[in-house]
Amino acid sequence: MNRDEFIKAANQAMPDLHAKADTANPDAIVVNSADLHGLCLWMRDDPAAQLTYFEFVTAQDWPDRDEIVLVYSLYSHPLGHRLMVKTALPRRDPQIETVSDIWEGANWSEREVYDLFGVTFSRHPDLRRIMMFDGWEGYPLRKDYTHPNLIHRPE
Amino acid sequence: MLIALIAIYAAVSVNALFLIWLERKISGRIQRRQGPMLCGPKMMAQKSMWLGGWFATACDATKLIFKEDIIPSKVDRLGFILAPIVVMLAAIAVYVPIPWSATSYHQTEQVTFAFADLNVGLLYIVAVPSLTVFSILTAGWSSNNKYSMLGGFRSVVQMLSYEIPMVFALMGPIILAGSLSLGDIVKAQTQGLFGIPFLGWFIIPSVIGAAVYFICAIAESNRPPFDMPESEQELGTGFNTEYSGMRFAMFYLAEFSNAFVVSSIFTAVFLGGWSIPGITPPPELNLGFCILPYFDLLVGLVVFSIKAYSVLLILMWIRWTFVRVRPDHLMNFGWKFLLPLSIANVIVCTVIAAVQQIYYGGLS
Amino acid sequence: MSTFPPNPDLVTEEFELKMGPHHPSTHGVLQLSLTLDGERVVACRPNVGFLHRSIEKIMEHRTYAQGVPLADRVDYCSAMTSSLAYVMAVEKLLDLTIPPRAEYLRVIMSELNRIASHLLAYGTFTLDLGGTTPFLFGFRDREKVLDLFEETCGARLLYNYMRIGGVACDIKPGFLDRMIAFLDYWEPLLSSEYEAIIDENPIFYNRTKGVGVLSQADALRYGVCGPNLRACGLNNDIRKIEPYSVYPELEFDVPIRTEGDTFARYRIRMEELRQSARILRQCAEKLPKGEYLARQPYELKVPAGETYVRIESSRGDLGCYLVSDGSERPYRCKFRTPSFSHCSVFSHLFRDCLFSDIVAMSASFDIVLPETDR
Amino acid sequence: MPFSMDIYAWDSFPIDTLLFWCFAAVMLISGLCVVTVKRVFHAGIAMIVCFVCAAGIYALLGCPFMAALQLLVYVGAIATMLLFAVMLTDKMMEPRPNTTFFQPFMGLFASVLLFGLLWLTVSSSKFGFAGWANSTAASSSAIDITSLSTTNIGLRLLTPYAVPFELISVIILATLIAAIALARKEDRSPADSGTPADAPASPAEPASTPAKE
Repeated sequence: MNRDEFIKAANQAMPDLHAKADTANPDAIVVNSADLHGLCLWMRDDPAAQLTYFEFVTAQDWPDRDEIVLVYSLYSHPLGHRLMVKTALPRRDPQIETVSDIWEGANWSEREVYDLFGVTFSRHPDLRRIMMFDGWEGYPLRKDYTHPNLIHRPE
Repeated sequence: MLIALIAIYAAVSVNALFLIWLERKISGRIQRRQGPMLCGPKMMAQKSMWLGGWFATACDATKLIFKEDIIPSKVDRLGFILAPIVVMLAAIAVYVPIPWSATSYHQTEQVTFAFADLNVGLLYIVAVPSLTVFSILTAGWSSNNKYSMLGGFRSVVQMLSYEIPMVFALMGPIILAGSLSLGDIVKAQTQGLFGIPFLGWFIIPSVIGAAVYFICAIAESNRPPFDMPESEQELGTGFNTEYSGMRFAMFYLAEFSNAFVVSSIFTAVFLGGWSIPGITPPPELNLGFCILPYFDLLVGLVVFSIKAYSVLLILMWIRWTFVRVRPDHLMNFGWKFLLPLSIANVIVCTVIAAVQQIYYGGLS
Repeated sequence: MSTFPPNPDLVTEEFELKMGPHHPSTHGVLQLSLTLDGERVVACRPNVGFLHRSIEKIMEHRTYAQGVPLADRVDYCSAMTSSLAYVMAVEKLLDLTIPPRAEYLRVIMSELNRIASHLLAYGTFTLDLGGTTPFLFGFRDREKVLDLFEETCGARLLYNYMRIGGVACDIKPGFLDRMIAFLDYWEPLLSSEYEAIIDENPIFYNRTKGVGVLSQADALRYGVCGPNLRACGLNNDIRKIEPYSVYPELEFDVPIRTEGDTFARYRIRMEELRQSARILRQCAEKLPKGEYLARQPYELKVPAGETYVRIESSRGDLGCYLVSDGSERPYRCKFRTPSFSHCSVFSHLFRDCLFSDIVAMSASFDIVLPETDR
Repeated sequence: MPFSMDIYAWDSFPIDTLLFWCFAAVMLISGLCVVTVKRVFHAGIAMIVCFVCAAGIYALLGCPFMAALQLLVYVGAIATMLLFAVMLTDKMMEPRPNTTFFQPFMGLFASVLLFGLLWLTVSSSKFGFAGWANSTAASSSAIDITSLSTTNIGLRLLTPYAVPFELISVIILATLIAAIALARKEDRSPADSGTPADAPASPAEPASTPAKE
């Protein structure tokens, strides 16, 4: 199933989803963050999709558009196709529901996104910093992140 | 008397040093590399792999002597200091009853050449390792870190549960020889079994006992594949993690002298100590220009050490091929397999001893 | 129901043991905080992040060409495959086709790297179980593979050999015969030495059979991949299901086992060694002549866009998710590494087992910490 | 000239009396330490030193069987078990309670009583000094040395004292079974009796909700 069939099937399954195709990424769809959890449940359980393999979740920080874009990547071994889901979150206090109850693999990836981007995942079982030690302040992978000993290349 | 004591200490430590060198060479050979080659005269190293680097353990020993002995602060000082001393004491004390050789046989009154041929030889040999159990426990506990405590408990559990099959396995030869003293056991092995002179060695009637004793001996001296207590990969050398310098050297020497003791007891009890079936060396050998005194003692000593070192080589060979046993397999194997086997061996030996007694007029 | 009521005052207290980050058998700097009840492990919580060098952050300040040595360091045990993933992602964005000789050289190098990494895995796995001799066998032969690498790209661990558009330099004239000579010397050793000393050993059987069994459903839920998932009975070899570069032209088969325990994972890696040797022999024959690098400008400008490329590294499917905004520096580059998800399985798997099982199981997963922490 | 290892130069230097005195002295000191030392663990070690010295004195008295047995049973089993108990409970025990006022007097009184009792029994029984173990000049004495050798002990155990010997083995069997019953964990649910270690049936708390450190 390629991306357009996914969009048709998703919109059919969840009427108020309005999933759109993403411009930059050939096989990604864009969804607003509220109904992401519902979409993920559908993707795992729907016999046509069967996206049982959670690859990763990562984020992109767009300071000029003042948004953090979350990217979920899922793959299905039985059917052999992949789908990426993108949602946009405000930069100030990004908040989204966790998907670690659907796939346990998401547990650590979400912790990493929380640690490096500051996106808090509600109802996450063990939301702690994974890479940095607990007392670290600031989110390193954000574009506007500065640290005393961070040396920028001379332009 | 004192000279004998000093002689034991010197012999044991030199022997342990030689064993460490031998172990590293054998392990090298098994892993298709050369063991230590650098310390030692260059030209001997070129000649052959076995001659190279025989200074290695001497260098290690001197290095360890001069290394700083760190006693960590939060350590229970008494136990920490006492443990290596007691281990070394027990490792050397076990050498006492071992029958190295004996005066020639046709003499009426045969004297065994041992440090002190106790008439409770085997019981003494089983009793003294209990001191090592105590010292490993104190070493593990007093170095006050979780890993060495785990290592200490594991070693006590292993040694205690392998002592019982070991004692039962030794029961076989005791019944056959009719006495606890090692000298008598070796003398009993010089006579044949059921009248056939060549079947004297106790390994033939109590084969099961020999096998069980060999396995328990490996476990008793904490050598792989039973080296749970100081398994580097899991516990970071178990109970002797906190030790350094001379104290660590003591533990290390004790382990190797234990290995040699175990193999020499195996030769004395099962492989007929100094006796060569059929040949009895004359008391003195006159080489024409001089008379070599105590020749039979010399021959006995050489034969005994050949057998002991061959058993030791098997120990080393096993060390470098087997994977470590898991503690609960260790326990199941010890209690459910070795113990019944050794009891069966006792029964078999009593039957043979009875037959021997009735038809062939007894052994001793 | 047991006839003896439990003894109320025999209260056993569990104690917390931090295994790592400085521990002989955690393959780098991983900390497992175990709650132990005597010898039995009640729960395990892996803590990672001790080797976090924030490679992704540094990449955002480097040009695309400078990113290759950084990508090497994502998994320094098989550096070829990790830089290959990054380089292929960039080429996909540029939709650049590279000369066939470069494709074959890439396959040769990544298969040699897979052999070196599996030899390392074999050595450390048996060393953690207590067998020191197999460890030395593994490392002795790994030296020969590293000599081949040193001869071509001058380095033994971090090669910096891949380039956007091909490979750094062509192989020396006698390289292929030396490689074939190595394969002829080494392949019979696999069964005569490596497996002979370990496989029929009853102690090894008891320690690995039925230890750390991972069902296929759990494996998928935790995102396990590579040999560990093939040990649970699922063919997820990307060289077969999503063939990239010249793998379609080479025929090799993928070992699959269904038990999913420590022994199965070990067996799968040994089989993969044989398959890699087979691939290398075919590549040696089919290596075409011609260019080895389609040269790119240093200040390369990649058109805006995103892509996710996945390749089969020696530890599983290593993916590189690349976002570019048209400038000469990647906007965001994320590496999806197999060891990261393997580490997360530990908390699920290390329950109700013995302390020495932990060492065996974590070694069988062949995790490598630079990949986990990036 | 048959070389005989028998005759050591025992008598020229009273080595055994010297040994006896140092064994006795060490035994007394370690005995005292067991009672007075602060940490229980050190008391355990002192007790073991005491047992080893007792074994030494047995050996000197010409009964190596008793010495080896003492080493095996006391040092090997009882002391190790005691040290085990000390180690496992050391953390839980609060620091040594300061002994109340009249406790030392009670101790003194009890020890005086015990000493009196011992003195009575020792002085009333007949002891012939049989000379030290290996000295050849074994003077005729009430108890001859050979009667204590292992073979005699073995023979006596099985012929005149056969009944108590069997009784003891039954008692030991009973204690073994009781020990195993005591040490079992909570009731083992039959389902997981197959696991290598007898795991408690208590549901393992899910690892993903660890206690906050």
